Amino acid sequence: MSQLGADHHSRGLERDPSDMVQLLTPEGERVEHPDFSWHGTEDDLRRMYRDMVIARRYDLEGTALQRHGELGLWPPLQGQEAAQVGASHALNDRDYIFPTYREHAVALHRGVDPADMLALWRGTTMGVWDTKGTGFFQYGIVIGSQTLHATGYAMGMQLDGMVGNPDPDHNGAVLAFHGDGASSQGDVNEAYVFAASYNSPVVFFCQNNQWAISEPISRQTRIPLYQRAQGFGFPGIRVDGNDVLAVNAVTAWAMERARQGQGPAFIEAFTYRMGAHTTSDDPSKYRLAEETEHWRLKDPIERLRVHLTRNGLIDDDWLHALEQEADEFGASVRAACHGLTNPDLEQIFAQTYADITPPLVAQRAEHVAWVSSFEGGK
Amino acid sequence: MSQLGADHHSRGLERDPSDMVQLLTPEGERVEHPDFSWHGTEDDLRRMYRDMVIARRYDLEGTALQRHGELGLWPPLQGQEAAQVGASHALNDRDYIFPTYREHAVALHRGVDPADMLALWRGTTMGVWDTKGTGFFQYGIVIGSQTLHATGYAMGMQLDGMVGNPDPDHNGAVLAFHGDGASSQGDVNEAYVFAASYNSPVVFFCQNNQWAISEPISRQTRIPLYQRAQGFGFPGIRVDGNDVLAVNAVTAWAMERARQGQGPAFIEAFTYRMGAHTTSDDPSKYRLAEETEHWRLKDPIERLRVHLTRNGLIDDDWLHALEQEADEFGASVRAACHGLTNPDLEQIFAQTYADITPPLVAQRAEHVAWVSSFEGGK
Amino acid sequence: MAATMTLAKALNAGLRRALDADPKVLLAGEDIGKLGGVFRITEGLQKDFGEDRVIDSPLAESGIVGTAVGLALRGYRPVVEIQFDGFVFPAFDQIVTQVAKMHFRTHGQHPMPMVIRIPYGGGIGGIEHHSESPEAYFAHTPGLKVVTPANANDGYWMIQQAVASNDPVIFLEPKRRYHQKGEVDETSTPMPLHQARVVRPGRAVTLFTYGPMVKTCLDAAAIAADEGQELEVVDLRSVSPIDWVTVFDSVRRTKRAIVVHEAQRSGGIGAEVVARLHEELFYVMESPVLRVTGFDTPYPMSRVEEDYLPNLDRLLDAVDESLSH
Amino acid sequence: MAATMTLAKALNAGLRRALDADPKVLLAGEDIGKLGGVFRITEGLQKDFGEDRVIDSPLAESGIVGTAVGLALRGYRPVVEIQFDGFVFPAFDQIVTQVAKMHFRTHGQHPMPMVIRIPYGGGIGGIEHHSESPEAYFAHTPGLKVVTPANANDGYWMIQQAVASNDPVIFLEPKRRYHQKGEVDETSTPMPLHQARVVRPGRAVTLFTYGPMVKTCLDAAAIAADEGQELEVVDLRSVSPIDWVTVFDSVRRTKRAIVVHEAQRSGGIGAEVVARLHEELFYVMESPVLRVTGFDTPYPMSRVEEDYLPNLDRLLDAVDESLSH
Ligand SMILES: Cc1ncc(C[n+]2csc(CCOP(=O)(O)OP(=O)(O)O)c2C)c(N)n1
Ligand SMILES: Cc1ncc(C[n+]2csc(CCOP(=O)(O)OP(=O)(O)O)c2C)c(N)n1
Ligand SMILES: [Mg+2]
Ligand SMILES: [Mg+2]
Repeated sequence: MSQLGADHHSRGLERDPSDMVQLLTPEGERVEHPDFSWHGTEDDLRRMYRDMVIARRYDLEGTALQRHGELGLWPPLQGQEAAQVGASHALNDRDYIFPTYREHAVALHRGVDPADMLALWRGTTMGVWDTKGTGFFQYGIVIGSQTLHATGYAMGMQLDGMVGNPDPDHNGAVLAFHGDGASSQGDVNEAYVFAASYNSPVVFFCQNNQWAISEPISRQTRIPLYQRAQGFGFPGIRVDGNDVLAVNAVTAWAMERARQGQGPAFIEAFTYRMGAHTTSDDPSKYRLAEETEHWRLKDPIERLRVHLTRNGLIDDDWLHALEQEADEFGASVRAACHGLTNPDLEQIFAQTYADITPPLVAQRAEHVAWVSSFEGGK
Repeated sequence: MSQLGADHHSRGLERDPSDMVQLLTPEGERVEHPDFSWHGTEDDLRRMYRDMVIARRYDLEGTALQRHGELGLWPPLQGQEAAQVGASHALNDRDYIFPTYREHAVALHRGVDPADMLALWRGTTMGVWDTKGTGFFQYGIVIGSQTLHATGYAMGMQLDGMVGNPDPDHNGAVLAFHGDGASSQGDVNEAYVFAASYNSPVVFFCQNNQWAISEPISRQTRIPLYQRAQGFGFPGIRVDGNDVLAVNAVTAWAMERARQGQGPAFIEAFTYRMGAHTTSDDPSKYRLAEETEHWRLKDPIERLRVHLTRNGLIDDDWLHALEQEADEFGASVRAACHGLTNPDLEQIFAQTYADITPPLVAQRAEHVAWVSSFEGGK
Repeated sequence: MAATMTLAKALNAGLRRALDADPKVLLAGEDIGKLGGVFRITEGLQKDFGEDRVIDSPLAESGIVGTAVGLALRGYRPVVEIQFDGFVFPAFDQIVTQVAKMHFRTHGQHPMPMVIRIPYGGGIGGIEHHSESPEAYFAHTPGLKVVTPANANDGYWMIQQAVASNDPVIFLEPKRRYHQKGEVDETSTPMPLHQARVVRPGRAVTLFTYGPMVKTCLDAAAIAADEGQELEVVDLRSVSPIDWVTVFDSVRRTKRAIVVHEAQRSGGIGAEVVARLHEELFYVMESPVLRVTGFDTPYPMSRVEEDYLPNLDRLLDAVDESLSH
Repeated sequence: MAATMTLAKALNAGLRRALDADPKVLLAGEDIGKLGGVFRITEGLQKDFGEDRVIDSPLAESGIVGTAVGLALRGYRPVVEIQFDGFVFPAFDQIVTQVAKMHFRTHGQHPMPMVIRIPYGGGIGGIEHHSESPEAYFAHTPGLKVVTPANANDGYWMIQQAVASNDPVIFLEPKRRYHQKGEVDETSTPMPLHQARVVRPGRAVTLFTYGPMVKTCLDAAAIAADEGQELEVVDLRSVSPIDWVTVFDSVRRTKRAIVVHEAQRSGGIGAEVVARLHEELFYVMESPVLRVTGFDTPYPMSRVEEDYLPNLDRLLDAVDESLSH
């Protein structure tokens, strides 16, 4: 028998918890919640559906490109489309996002060039894109570190007077993504401390996809994660992460209170990583197919499709057109990937500092001379 | 007006909270609490009183020795005697303590040689004492790091089968001290995560003395600190840290559940640092004398003295004898300090590794040769 | 008894033997249990030794190392895994202020028999933080010892010696050589952990290197041999302490040296090797010691890493330069 | 306009001017507000600039630096204080993996105009973690710049230059020299931040040093002068990048050199200086460069620190040794 609390697998962490906000059941039925309602238009519904479908396609392309050796690595988002699209659709132009490495759907929705993201996984860039135009910051690889950046950025927005203005068009807030595993990191907990201490406009959006690579959520926590927040003095709420409506409603609420100066909040989007952690991972080593099957029945796209179809909001033509669009998008993604050009080592010297140092200038010169010694046909 | 939540001074952090366990009022009156009672003997009461008096004396000597240039620094404990003595008296021989730098009262009670502690502050040793015999580990200077050591040590006790045995004499647990300021550190929050994940027998004992050097508790948290624990999945409880009975009862409860295998707990001992942060500090720069005066009325020693006297458990003779003892102890502390001998640089080479490395042997030889070149009358 | 296996398998076998030999040995880290670690170095060990000896940790490196300090204080010999080089930094404080200093702080009362395993180095097409060489940070930290095996046999033995060490050992595993096969002799007596090895004797120039670059240097030496230059290749194996006896001996013979590592140049292990050679063999060396290393930039995007890392061309060029003096 | 003031006051005045000059400049750290920092470097600044520009931080160094990254991304120029050298390590991850790399990661899109102020070095009778010299860790980290003033005038100007730098600057303050007075010329144009200065010209041997050891080296040079030896003392001021032009120029003249620092020797700044001198001036130097430094042990208990730190005796001995070749 294990001494180290190895019963952790069977902790009070239910697979199907009831204490989460849900507005659309896995069967595609609209339900009400006492505290949260969703007020969007039919167009909004279709747009969110479309964004989920496109995100899934992007993800499939990413995985395929990796399998074909075009990318070094790809972290799939499958299963988490509703969490990401629902959250992203709750943002305004003055909001900013600090992602992990898996928020491809948010990136696309914010207008990040898909090719720029592929460049990161292909290794032709460090992962640079238009952060200013999109409000979507660089992917963060060191688990949790981006939550502090997000909090600091939110502090900056406070200092800039972007919080609590009577005119909502002057307000903004920050959405900080992190995973369930990340909740164990010191940095993430320090981010909670700072955000609470300065009452900063930052919403921590935790996609609890049940796994941190091979470790189940029960290794990180023995109670539902959303309860972490109250110990730091701000609200934590759990939402069905496969329900795009509920995610959208809860995120909209949390972001709005942040913008109005009511401080941070924490959202646990209860979802599931359907695929591998990354293309390097083999989940069959550590989890049962049965679990994945269980979650397949809660698919975020399917449930919205059923809802939309059943209510006559979309029809086969519309779906067909979307499939066309996704196919074209997929083709464009593949083309963009193939169009990525290899960088030159020379650029890394100037890339290191805003003002390059003399020793680095010398190293660059040495390198350039060496390269041209070859070109000179040495 | 400050944007960064600078109203933090006026947060719901009362100076005299009601949600804390109290068994002895500031006026020395015994009161009951629905969940906690104290079952010690009269002797226990006298012993705790004595230990508080001796600790305060030790502290005064430390401060005086520093003022006289005998010590480089001294961190006073005045005001926190009940928190420390009450906690220490709840421990058994198989329990272990990981302190900060201020738990002089615990150290004395566990049998740490006062001179060994002075040696740290004098700079004649790194602060080494009989950790095995006393169960009292080294002082920790890097804020919060010891909480992880404590948790790891507790994991080791689990692995050693020292938890949850039917025979209580085979069980033990760890008491990890940290301050209110420390609660912001990543390491401390990671310690909570690990302790919860492994259900380890460690009790986090936070002396909330209201200040982290010049920063008030409201800079670290906007809700009472004891509530932090529940977000990690284990109980947090607030106790009047100037009430030795309550501290003792609550600590005994928490340690016993840990020993029995019920996992970690968190205790916030609500107290006050009457003196400076250390002898290098000047609290008049950042806090009002009025505040200190308010707390003086809650003095932990005085309230127990009133209680003991009023109930005829001690009399003037007893008090006088104790004063004698304290005087003698004080004299012995001073003598011990003067008796500390300066180390020799040579020892640091062997002190670095269990197996010294050849380059370090060479550096030592170089140093020794250099020293003897002087002695040789160079 | 000798067998051919990859470095990865050799490390696995070495860990297995260490777990077998001493019940106080524990492994801890992220994903080391069922998954066997992202590089499968601990594969099968949790199954055989149980969840209390091969412990999956919460995702927090400071926590992993910090609790290992506590376990070591309790008499255990923890072997912790850091998943990738770039993720050792959250644990840096515990390593530098606690692990490295506990023996010193306690005047020897509490040694820290801990091993911190870190897959390191580039050449695997990784994304940021997955290809770094942080050895110089640790080598500059008194109280730590830092070693790195370059082949399967060393992997097998050095991990056991590191576990047996009463001092904390940073154990750097050259991840791009995990799949390189070699003979493992499970019965012979291994050489001491902190001793350097002349892996190829030669008289023209000595290449000092370690970890992933040992193979590259040997390849370079093979090519140079075809051109009639006999390079000596010394695998330092331990970068703290460095076995200066072997280093100086070699240069006393060759009188020329090149230090090779992947890490950025300034303040790297190469600097210390050059400095010591300069100090000790000032009148012996016939040309300046050269450094062939990564550049003083962050580790770059993978599509340029082959140019960033020391490669055969750069090495052979340096040999020419060294000999040209 | 010149005034005599301590290094501490000069830093305070420099910070004040930086806050005045640019509303985007912010200070953050533990106890820097009402208390003015444990060394009073920020004294009075919160009173004058408010709680939103001189920000008391929760007790968490990683949080301080990590939120400063976010503030810098937002367009601010944060100047953070680490209370003592030994407490920078909890922030090491954010410094090395985030601050140092943001410009690189974003291909220049997001520079990191951040200053991390750290009182460092020994000689103050401190307890553990209060006397360390961590500069080599940072100098080995591409993306960071590392400077250290040795006198009041440099303190006044260098802190302003560091704040104005678009690259992250580790700003090391020699805490035992805080109370050393000097002339501060508030109007002259300062020399560039990363340039070394010949603080005392001489022809016999060059002493390369920085921070707290500049005074010690100057004292040694004064004594040596009495004995007829003209030592040159070079204050590096910037240990990353190092101003090699000034370094090499000096040794081209003196042909002999000693590097002096408090930090442990192996892998320290001295190693890099020796290595570069060896590489560049192999045929020029007349005797091996010597290193006078702390020993390769943790910083010891204060009662032996005067023997641990380079002192006049050790310096003058090294001068003799250098000249004896
Ligand atoms: C500091 C750090 N440690 C380890 C890793 C390796 N790693 C990458 S992703 C991951 C698991 C993250 O799990 P979670 O936070 O739940 O996010 P998810 O991958 O499930 O989206 C780990 C351990 C890392 N990137 N950074
Ligand atoms: C990592 C770290 N940062 C900063 C310090 C400097 N420091 C020493 S004590 C202290 C305040 C601690 O406050 P708290 O945790 O409340 O404990 P208290 O001193 O009140 O007992 C600080 C900031 C330190 N020792 N370690
Ligand atoms: Mg996850
Ligand atoms: Mg406190």
